[in-house]
Amino acid sequence: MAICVTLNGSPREFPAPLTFVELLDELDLAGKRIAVERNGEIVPRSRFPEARLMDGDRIEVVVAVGGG
Amino acid sequence: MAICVTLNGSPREFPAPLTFVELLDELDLAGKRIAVERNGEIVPRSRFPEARLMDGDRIEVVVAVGGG
Amino acid sequence: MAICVTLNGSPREFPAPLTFVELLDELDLAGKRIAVERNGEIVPRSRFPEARLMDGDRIEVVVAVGGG
Amino acid sequence: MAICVTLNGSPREFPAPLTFVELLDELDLAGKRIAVERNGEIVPRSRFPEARLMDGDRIEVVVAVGGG
Amino acid sequence: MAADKLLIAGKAYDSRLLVGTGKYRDFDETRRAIEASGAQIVTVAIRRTNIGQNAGEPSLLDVLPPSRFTILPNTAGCYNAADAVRTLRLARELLDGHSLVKLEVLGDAQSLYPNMPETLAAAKTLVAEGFQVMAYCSDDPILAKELEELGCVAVMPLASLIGSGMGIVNPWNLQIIIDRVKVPVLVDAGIGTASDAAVAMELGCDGVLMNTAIAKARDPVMMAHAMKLAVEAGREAYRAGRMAKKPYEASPSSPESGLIQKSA
Amino acid sequence: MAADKLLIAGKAYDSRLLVGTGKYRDFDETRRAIEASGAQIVTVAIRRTNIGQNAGEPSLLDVLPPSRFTILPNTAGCYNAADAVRTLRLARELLDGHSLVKLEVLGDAQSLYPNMPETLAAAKTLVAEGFQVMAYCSDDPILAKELEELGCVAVMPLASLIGSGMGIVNPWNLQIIIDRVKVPVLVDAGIGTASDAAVAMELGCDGVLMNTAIAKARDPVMMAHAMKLAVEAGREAYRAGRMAKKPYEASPSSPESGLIQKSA
Amino acid sequence: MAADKLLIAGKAYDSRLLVGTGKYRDFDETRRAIEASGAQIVTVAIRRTNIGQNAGEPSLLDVLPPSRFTILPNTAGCYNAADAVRTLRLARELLDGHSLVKLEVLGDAQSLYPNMPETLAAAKTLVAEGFQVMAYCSDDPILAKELEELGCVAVMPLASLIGSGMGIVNPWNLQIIIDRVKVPVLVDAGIGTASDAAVAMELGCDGVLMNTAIAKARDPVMMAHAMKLAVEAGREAYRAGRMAKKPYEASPSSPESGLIQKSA
Amino acid sequence: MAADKLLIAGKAYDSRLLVGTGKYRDFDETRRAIEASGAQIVTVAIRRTNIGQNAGEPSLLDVLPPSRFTILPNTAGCYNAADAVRTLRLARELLDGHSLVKLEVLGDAQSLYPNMPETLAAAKTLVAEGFQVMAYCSDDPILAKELEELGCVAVMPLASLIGSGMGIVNPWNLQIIIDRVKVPVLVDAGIGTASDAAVAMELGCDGVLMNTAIAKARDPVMMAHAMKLAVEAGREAYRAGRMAKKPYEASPSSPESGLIQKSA
Repeated sequence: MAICVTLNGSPREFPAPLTFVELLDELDLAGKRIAVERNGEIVPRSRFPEARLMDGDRIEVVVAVGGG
Repeated sequence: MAICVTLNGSPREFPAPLTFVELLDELDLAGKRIAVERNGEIVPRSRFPEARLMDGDRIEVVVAVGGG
Repeated sequence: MAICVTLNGSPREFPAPLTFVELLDELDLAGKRIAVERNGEIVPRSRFPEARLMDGDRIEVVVAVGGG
Repeated sequence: MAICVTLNGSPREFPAPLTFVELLDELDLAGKRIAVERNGEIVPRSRFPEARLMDGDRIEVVVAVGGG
Repeated sequence: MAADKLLIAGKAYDSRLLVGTGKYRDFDETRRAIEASGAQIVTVAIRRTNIGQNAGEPSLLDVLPPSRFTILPNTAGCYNAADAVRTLRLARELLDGHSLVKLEVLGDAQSLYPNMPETLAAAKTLVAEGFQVMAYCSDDPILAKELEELGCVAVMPLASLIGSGMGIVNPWNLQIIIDRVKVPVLVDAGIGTASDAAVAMELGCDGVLMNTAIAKARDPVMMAHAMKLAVEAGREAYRAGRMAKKPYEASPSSPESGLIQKSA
Repeated sequence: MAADKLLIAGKAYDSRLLVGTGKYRDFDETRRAIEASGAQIVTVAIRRTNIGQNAGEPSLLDVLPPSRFTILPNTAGCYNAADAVRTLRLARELLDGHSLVKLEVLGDAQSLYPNMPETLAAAKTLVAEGFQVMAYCSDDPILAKELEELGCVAVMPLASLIGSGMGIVNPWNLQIIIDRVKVPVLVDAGIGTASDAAVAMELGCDGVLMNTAIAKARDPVMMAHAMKLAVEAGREAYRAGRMAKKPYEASPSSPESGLIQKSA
Repeated sequence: MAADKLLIAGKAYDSRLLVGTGKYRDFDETRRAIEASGAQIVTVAIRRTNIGQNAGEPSLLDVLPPSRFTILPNTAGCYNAADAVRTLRLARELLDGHSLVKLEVLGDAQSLYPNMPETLAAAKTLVAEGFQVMAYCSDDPILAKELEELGCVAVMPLASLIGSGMGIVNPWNLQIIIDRVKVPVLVDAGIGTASDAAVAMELGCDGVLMNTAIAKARDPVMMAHAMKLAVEAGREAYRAGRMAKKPYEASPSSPESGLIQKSA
Repeated sequence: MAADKLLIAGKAYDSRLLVGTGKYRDFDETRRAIEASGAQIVTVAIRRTNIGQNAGEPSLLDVLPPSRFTILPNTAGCYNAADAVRTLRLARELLDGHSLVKLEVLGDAQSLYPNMPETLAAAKTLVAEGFQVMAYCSDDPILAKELEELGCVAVMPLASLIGSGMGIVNPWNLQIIIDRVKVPVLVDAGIGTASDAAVAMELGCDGVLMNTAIAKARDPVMMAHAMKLAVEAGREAYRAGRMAKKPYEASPSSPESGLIQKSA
């Protein structure tokens, strides 16, 4: 069954619950140096394979950018 | 019976409990512009006539001095 | 006979030689607080009545103006 | 016959007129990097061999020293 | 210019110079200097009476009667909020309920730099107890604004360290504070001579508070009068709107910009 | 302080502020500003009359009568000694033999910086002709002293470029001049606002001369009064003797020196 | 001078210049400028990925590999402690547990002045969570000391407002901080040109952090190298011990004190 | 940056730092400091030999051979044109016809301020005799230009009094000189520490000459190297083009102008 999450502030639908590994593939972010937060909590990279997004999750995916 | 109080940091004995009016007379401060604190609490001037010092009281008598 | 002088940098003709008193009348400067130079030399006010402009004179008539 | 000169501000006697080469030997300045002035005029190094000190000469012998 | 009054807690003052009463040779010099300064608000400290001593001698408030001056008790010497609050409660009692006070919580005895967290805490308590708080503070624009939001009736950033006489060290922060804070902004501490006071007023400060610059001048009474004139001069210059600065601009390509107009 | 007069060429003046008369909107503003300044000595320029024009209209000296003000003719616009001398001869005739003048020989029209060799040459000639010369000059202490030795009755070093309003750029040179020159030292040019004038006086200058800072303020009349107060404030502060500056000294080993006395 | 290293959280660095990575035209300019600066510690910001965009393009950390540089994630854009803490938790995860971070909690978007109470609160939480906190702060000596006491590994007071290029506005406060705080003191924000960096180091700062002064110079790469030299120059001058200043002292009575020794 | 050479009288130099050789403990310290400075041009004084003394000991030019350094004889100690000219004629003879010299005519022994009229007179004579004159001068822009017109190959205005270490007191005058004079402008005298040298170069000076700042530092050799770096840093910063200063603008009505861009 489909789930809807808030990804970096925007609503996003997925046909079915998916793992974070699957999410990153979906987003072309596989292998990139990123960090993920779910509902205000860090999601350790080690948990990407089995941890699954739930309907209603607020997800943040961040990267390092130029700044001072 | 005699009481002992701490007056502006120094111990002080009185032969008997006395009112703040009597205290100020004793200290030559009658009519001076001062303020009194007993055990951390302000003693309003209006209460000087009847309020009495108790044994062990910590009394502060302050005045305005030059300062910036 | 007519004379031509340079007055404050501009050529000026007069039908006949005239005194500085006459010059100042001509210029509406009579009684004004001014000073006059002829060919680089001061013309004292005392000499205005009799001193006469000569053909070719370079005359400067100055006044005090706002300045710092 | 003896001559007396003023050397760097001090009087100095020599038994006989001498060349500047002889003077510098006398002063242990042979081969040093110095310059000589006689009575306000430069004495070129090329003239040291034959030029002779005269009685009454004011001689300056200078060197380079530390300065800013 | 009669209209140009200093408004603090709803009360209008003609003088924008506030002075301290410490460090004078004697009460007579204090009185003469303060009169020469034209100050209407004078700060005083609160201290224990010297029990059994100089009972007969005059006290500061005999020399500076509250009937003539607005007495502004301070908390000089307090290093935490509790001591400051306790001191000002005594001051209010001493002054028959007078509630305008100068809050000053210091960080350490060497620099006398304010301890801002304690100052904020004390301000909160004092405002709740009905005091009208004028707060001595650092030149931190964010915290000055916070003092205003807590209900202080004036913020008083330092120009430089208390008693240093170093003048206005950081005009930029003062300018931000003046730009953002709606209650009066008075420079407190650091003024060393008359021009320092004028500079503070030209920045747009509403007033200046000082003590050492007057008391420790060779001639305190004359310096007090100099300060009176300097504060008025700086205030009028601020209101009159100074000419624009025209630094020489090295720019052969744009002679116009390089041109300095002459004064005659 | 009635005793504290400015003495120039043997004449005493109560005001230490000298002002120019240029750059005002009209004669009325000129008059009101100069009255607000309290100045007793005012500088004027000498120019050709506009032949056949505005014959009827009032002239500057009707507004500023020599009977009330000491008129100080200047040589603004002159770039060599000859022009300056010629201009002042005309000025003396214009002012019935009045011999107190402001010598000003400029180096170029962009910077208006003084041409000192020409200034020295003109001063020599003018003094020989009996003029009492107040000389606008650079802040070169050696040349300021030379102007005094040539017989000038006052030296007037710039604070910064004419009309720049940049204030006192180099107080050190001014201090050397003040220390060495016996005739009055007046800061001329560069003052931008009241505090600048106060700083000049605190350095020990005998007076200040300005024009643009007043005429080009948003409100010239109010600024004129601010300048009056600032010059008085700076003078009194100088006479009163300021407190010593006590910069914080980072020195744990000598806590005494590091100690900043508190003002209460 | 090989011995003169910068020690932060137990790690030694040869370079005392830390640089930001923002405001460059592109990653290539970023890389070239940072290499020219010789910086070993570079700050980066943490932002949301642009979902579905430029998937292929290189990322900042490809250009500045953590293997070569100590990456210092910052909390730029955070206005409260909670956001700052959350941002740095993400940063630590992003950088494989790397715990050295730059804490920066701003007071408002116009001045970018630090919010010190929030900065103190965030520092407390972060230290408890094992972060090694380098804290951007105001030049308040009392609060800088408090940051050290909370366990920050470095305090980084501003020289002037972020991006202003105004240089060292208040050297006195910086000096007090340097004198009292034992952890490294780095000036962060306000540097505008090379001499500003040299001045900071001459005051005794342990290092300097900058971004705009390099990125917004006409030639960022050349300016980056200028900053490298300036920080080294200022550090060596501090260690070498500058000559005493000898201002001219106007004092005929004491010629000795007035004497200026000549250099030859 | 190999292209960025200092050109004086047609000869190119890599180093823009010129140093004096006075005030060192001994010749060894002199040599080590000058090597650390990287200077290629070193100034020396001309003095009478000590007749009959230390005949054997080495001389300054043994330590600083003309084969390795460009020796710049100066006229330190001369108070009039005649003495200066006579001194340099001796110097030229001493240095086998070497004609590059530093002209320095002092006004008095207390301030060591230049005597400009005598300096101009000496320059005229020396140029006529074929000397290549680098002239120490005041910061008077008109007279600096006159020195160029007389044929000097470089003008060297003071930053502040010789030996004072007060740094750049009047950057405005220096800027005018740099803007107008085509021959190299070197700041000579007044530099106190590395940042002063960087500031001078950032103004656009072509070089800096100093002695006391190095010789009287606690560690002259380290300071000499600091100065080398500072001059290079300042030069590169000048060439790189600094960011614009953005002072906080108090202007609620125009938030744009008030906005300070953040560095991240």
